[in-house]
Amino acid sequence: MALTQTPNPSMTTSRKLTTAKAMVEGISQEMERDDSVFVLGEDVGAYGGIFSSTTGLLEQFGPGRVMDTPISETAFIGLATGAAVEGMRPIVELMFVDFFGVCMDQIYNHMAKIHYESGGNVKVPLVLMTAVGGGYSDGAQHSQCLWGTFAHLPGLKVVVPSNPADAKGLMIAAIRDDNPVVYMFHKGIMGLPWMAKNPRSLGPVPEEAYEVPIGKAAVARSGSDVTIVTLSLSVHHALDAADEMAKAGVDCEVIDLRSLVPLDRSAVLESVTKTGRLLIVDEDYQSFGLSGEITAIIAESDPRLLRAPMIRVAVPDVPIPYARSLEYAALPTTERITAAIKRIMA
Amino acid sequence: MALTQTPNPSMTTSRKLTTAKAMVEGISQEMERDDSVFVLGEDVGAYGGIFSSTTGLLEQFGPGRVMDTPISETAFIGLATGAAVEGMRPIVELMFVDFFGVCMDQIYNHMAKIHYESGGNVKVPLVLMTAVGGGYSDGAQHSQCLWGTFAHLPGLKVVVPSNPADAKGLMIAAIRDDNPVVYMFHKGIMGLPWMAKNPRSLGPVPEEAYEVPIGKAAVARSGSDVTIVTLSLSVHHALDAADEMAKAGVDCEVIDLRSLVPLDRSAVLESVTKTGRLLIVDEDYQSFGLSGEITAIIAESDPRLLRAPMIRVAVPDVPIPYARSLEYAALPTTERITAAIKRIMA
Amino acid sequence: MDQKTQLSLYETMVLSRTFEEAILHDYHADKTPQWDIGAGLIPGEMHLSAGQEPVAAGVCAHLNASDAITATHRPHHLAIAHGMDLKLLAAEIYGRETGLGHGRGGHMHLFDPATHFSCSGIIAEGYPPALGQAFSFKARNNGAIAVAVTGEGAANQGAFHESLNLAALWNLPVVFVVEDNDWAISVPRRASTAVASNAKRAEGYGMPGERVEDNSVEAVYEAAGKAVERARHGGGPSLIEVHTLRLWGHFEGDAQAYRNDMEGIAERDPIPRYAKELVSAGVLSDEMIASIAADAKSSVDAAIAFAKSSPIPSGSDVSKYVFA
Amino acid sequence: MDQKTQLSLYETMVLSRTFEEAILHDYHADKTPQWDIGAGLIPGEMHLSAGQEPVAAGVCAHLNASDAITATHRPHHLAIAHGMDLKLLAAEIYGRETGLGHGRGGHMHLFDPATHFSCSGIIAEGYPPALGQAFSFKARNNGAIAVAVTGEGAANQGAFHESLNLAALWNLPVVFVVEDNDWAISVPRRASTAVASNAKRAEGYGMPGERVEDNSVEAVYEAAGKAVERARHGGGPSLIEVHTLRLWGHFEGDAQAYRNDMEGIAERDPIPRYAKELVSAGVLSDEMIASIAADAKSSVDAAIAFAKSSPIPSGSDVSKYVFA
Ligand SMILES: Cc1ncc(C[n+]2csc(CCOP(=O)(O)OP(=O)(O)O)c2C)c(N)n1
Ligand SMILES: Cc1ncc(C[n+]2csc(CCOP(=O)(O)OP(=O)(O)O)c2C)c(N)n1
Ligand SMILES: [Mg+2]
Ligand SMILES: [Mg+2]
Repeated sequence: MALTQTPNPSMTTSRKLTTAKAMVEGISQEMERDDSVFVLGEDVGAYGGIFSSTTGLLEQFGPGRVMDTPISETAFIGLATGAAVEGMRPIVELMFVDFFGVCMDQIYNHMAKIHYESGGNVKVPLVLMTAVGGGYSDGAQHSQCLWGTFAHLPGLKVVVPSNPADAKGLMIAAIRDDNPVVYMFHKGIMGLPWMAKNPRSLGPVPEEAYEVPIGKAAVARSGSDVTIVTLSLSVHHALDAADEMAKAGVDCEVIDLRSLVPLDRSAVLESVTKTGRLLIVDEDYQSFGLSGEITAIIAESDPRLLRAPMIRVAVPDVPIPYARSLEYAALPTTERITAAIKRIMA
Repeated sequence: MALTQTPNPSMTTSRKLTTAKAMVEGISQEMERDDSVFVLGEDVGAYGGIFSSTTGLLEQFGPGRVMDTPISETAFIGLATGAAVEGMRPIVELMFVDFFGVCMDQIYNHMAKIHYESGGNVKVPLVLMTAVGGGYSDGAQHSQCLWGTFAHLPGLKVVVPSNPADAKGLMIAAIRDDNPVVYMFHKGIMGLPWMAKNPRSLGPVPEEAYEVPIGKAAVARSGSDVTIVTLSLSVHHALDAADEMAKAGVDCEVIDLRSLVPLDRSAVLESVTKTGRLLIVDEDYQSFGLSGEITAIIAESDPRLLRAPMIRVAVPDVPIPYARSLEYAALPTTERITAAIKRIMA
Repeated sequence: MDQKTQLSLYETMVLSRTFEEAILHDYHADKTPQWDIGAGLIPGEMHLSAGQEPVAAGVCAHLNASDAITATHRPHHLAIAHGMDLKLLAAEIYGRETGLGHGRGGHMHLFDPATHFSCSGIIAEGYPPALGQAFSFKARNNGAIAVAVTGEGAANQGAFHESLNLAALWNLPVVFVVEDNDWAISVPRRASTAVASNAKRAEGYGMPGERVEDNSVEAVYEAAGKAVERARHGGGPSLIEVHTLRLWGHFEGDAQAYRNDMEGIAERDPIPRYAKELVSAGVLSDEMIASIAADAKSSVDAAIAFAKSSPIPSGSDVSKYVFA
Repeated sequence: MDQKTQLSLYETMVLSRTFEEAILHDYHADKTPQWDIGAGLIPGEMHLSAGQEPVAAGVCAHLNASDAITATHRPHHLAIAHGMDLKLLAAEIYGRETGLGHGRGGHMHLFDPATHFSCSGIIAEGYPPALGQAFSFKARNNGAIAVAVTGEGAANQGAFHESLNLAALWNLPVVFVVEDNDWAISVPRRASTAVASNAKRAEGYGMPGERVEDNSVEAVYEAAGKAVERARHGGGPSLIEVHTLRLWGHFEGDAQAYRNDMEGIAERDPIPRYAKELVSAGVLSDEMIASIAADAKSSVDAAIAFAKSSPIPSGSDVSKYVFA
């Protein structure tokens, strides 16, 4: 395997957790270690987070450190920023990333820019965690990924785990980071009992606290014919497609970006140097986003690395439709990925 | 010239207007023609628009059709959407695009999606006009372009004129369009008496009403060695750089995109097919935005069209700094463009 | 109040409840054995309004189809009370090509030009568009008004404040309605709202405000009558908050473990309560109750049959309707 | 009020005005012949606070450096009254490497950890971070409070509503200040605000509110004293609105053609007015006035000399400070 892979802590344990439980464990361990860490958001207390991202924390840490908020995202996300400015380390949940529009000013004009505008004199160490993704007919306002939007605006780190072990390690790294980190978790990998879940949403997670470094991609599958650059739930669809194509003798490499800011440009470049073929799988909108940026990595270095045209399997530029038949035509499914691999190898 | 250029209406007139006056003339002519058109926003009345985008309209049409609003962007932009749903044709100003974060939900979850969610049964014909761009030390919250952010989210057309004639024609086309159109005007091309302005912010503008079609790029300069894809104020910096490089025998083609959604992909492709070299000049943030998308056009078609690595001259991923020395290091200046042309030809 | 109005209020509530009971049934019918929110005839989040019918019936009784309503993620009662075609509504909920939005919208995104009805899944963000509808009605002087509805949780969102201020300032024909069902998902009102009544907040915009403490359709009818009258005749906006009841979960699947007000909740159901009142007032009889129920059932059955027999949208049309 | 406090209030106002007069001078000095907002020693938008010094002096007299302030696009008076180092302030305004933000911020983006001071160019959006500072003070029980300032125009922004509600709900040690200078750029208060006093709105959050009708530093001092005391001792947030005066344009270069309240504006200048009061009360003499002016001038001169002699940031450092 040509790429340096982050030592996967999941190798060292056989205990399995869902992604949701892994996230909570990471938060809980950090809250135990550091009493400046606290959690706030809508329904993060008694309910335990709509997508179980905070289950049990209220019971463990009490209402002084785990706080339900009114539905006032501007106020409570801004509150988190102000607390971080004073040295606390808030974890603030935006229930669905789709709601960013009611509070984006606090996020990108304040949280993201204070460190720069202050010439480095003021730090904003916080985690903004938020649920992303579709696939269960939640419609145009509750199914988006939007990581391209967050990654475009400077000053925010953006991490997107695809599995339980990374979810815990990236959460701990995010909490310890001195910058604002947007932590985007896909509902389909949380392992929720009430939603179809990817089988890999349950996986081995070490018990001790550990960090997965922010800014390093993982090679989820090593291969020599096609590079599939992806992240989040789509990693699993890509892996499934790769398994299928392996039967046809096509050897796919799957890069799980894990972090968009910073972006592991060299991981992409090294893989494409090897394979000469680039397929990008992105559950965010296709245009003006992640897929273009990945392409730019190659074009800025050496466009002739590509032996075939790049292909994107992304959400076409449409709002996410409600009806299942339409939604699954928009989402990057294993079928769409497999078809794209065939095209790129043709 | 290989590309089809929109017949430039400026050819047929010798009357010159600033971009601001051309915009206002377009609005005024449409308001005369169609009494469902009205204007609202902060300081659009007596003040005439902070960047003179509405000067004289209050006097001409009165306070029933030109309305100052409170500083409540969510309420008044949402009001515009509701009025459009009922068949009016509002022109609503967001004073600086940098303020999108306080009202983005109305823009991208409502204005942009209603037509789709309604299965085409409800139209939202409105123009959201907004000032973009830096260069006068207005700092991190008043100098951004952010067109990448708007273009990424489906359901909005996005137009960005670079000169007076296009400003008028795109405004009229935007008003007549049955979709929400985001109209982004750069302060540096308005021809304001109190700001350094590009000489081309004064130009010939036909007196009659006319449309510049939304979705067609213009070839601002035809050439054979390098394709420079750009828009807005940067068109002029690119033209200046091209003139300079012409002396050194390098023949640059400058594509003025004019519209990001729809994007004139074939104009880019045709030009790069001819030149084999791609330079993208973008006053928005570099990563996860316009420049990646332009690159993807080539990579999806034929990456080997590029004889040299693509180069981007964009705002590096930093908030726009205040001090002039820093700001001009971040902005895409003629000097940076010239240097990039030299590199791409090397 | 005259008996005809009383009966009509009752019928409206029954129709809404009957519809939602049918949806409730079908929603859960085929999500077993492993309950999966995305599976079945009706997938996705489902926010039912049972218990809140008095708000819809009481307000909409004063409206006609040219008046606009912007509703919330919990929109059925308002849609039905405002006269939306049940077939188009059902077909949208079932994700069919014949639905209001050709299956693109879903139950949180109902857009009906015929009744100027819309709703949104983003809390409080339905208020601003209502201002624009009201603005256009005023500009055309057509006598129509707009009703903007939101929950008590949503009343702490910035859009609420901005909208009330702008509507008051421009004297727009709007009635703002706050449905206070005590809960915003799991967060009780006292943990979200620093004041006992949102009517109090109306004063901060120089606007009349009234809180209806009883979840009674007649009380809502009275309050709404004044507010609608005021809006229709140039008196500008007002706010009505109704202390209502979320009879079921926030959405289907919500176990409501957090909820401490479930005891005796069935007795607080406003529909049987109103039936009893009308029976003792001699307005309603057991036979009438049965026939109203039967009428409702037959309308609902027809709507759902229409939905179920309608075609599923074709995936290849996914990009249709992005632009006009 | 004791004479020492009176003198100190006066001195604070004079220092702020002296600083802004110097900035005013340098701002316009080198933008000729063709006035260009982006040119000169001090480029960019410049929002001066002359006339509003009573708010800053009156409020900040109750604060110490561990208390936080979040100010607006018009921040100098508050920064100075709160004790910001004038040299660091001036150097930031002149875009120098020695400035508070090493020249990255500019006059709308002042961040001073030493005085827990910050400001923002986005109206009303300074309120929410103040809640967080107050939250951390409360969590640490360190007796500090946060003061959040905004203009009367900004009070119609959603963030205002959300912040007041959340602060009241969580009983945070915050004082909300609204500077009502009658104008939001060219929009008069009556065209932006549907109620005569924002203190009225405070009631909608169960919070004490007071409007100070007179732009008098002593009146502000009194009102702020109560509010600060309340916040410091667990009594939660309150709101103070001061009817103050924008003596100059919205920003420099604003011709103010829209303005109808310019007649006799010089007589409404609160600083000479206060001087007169103090002189007739025997607290201040002409000599003292001169010496206070001289002291202010020498501090300001030193700060501006420091700024002007400081290095300009190097363009090659543009990407420094994006991430910690
Ligand atoms: C801006 C925004 N934040 C959060 C949500 C998630 N959410 C959906 S409904 C809801 C609770 C709403 O409570 P309320 O307004 O009282 O209405 P109810 O559900 O009780 O009818 C929340 C938090 C949302 N849809 N929009
Ligand atoms: C969200 C937002 N909208 C608009 C603006 C543009 N703007 C800057 S200052 C201002 C007027 C502010 O008025 P007010 O709050 O009364 O403060 P003042 O300038 O009078 O001190 C406006 C509209 C902004 N900075 N932020
Ligand atoms: Mg509720
Ligand atoms: Mg003001």
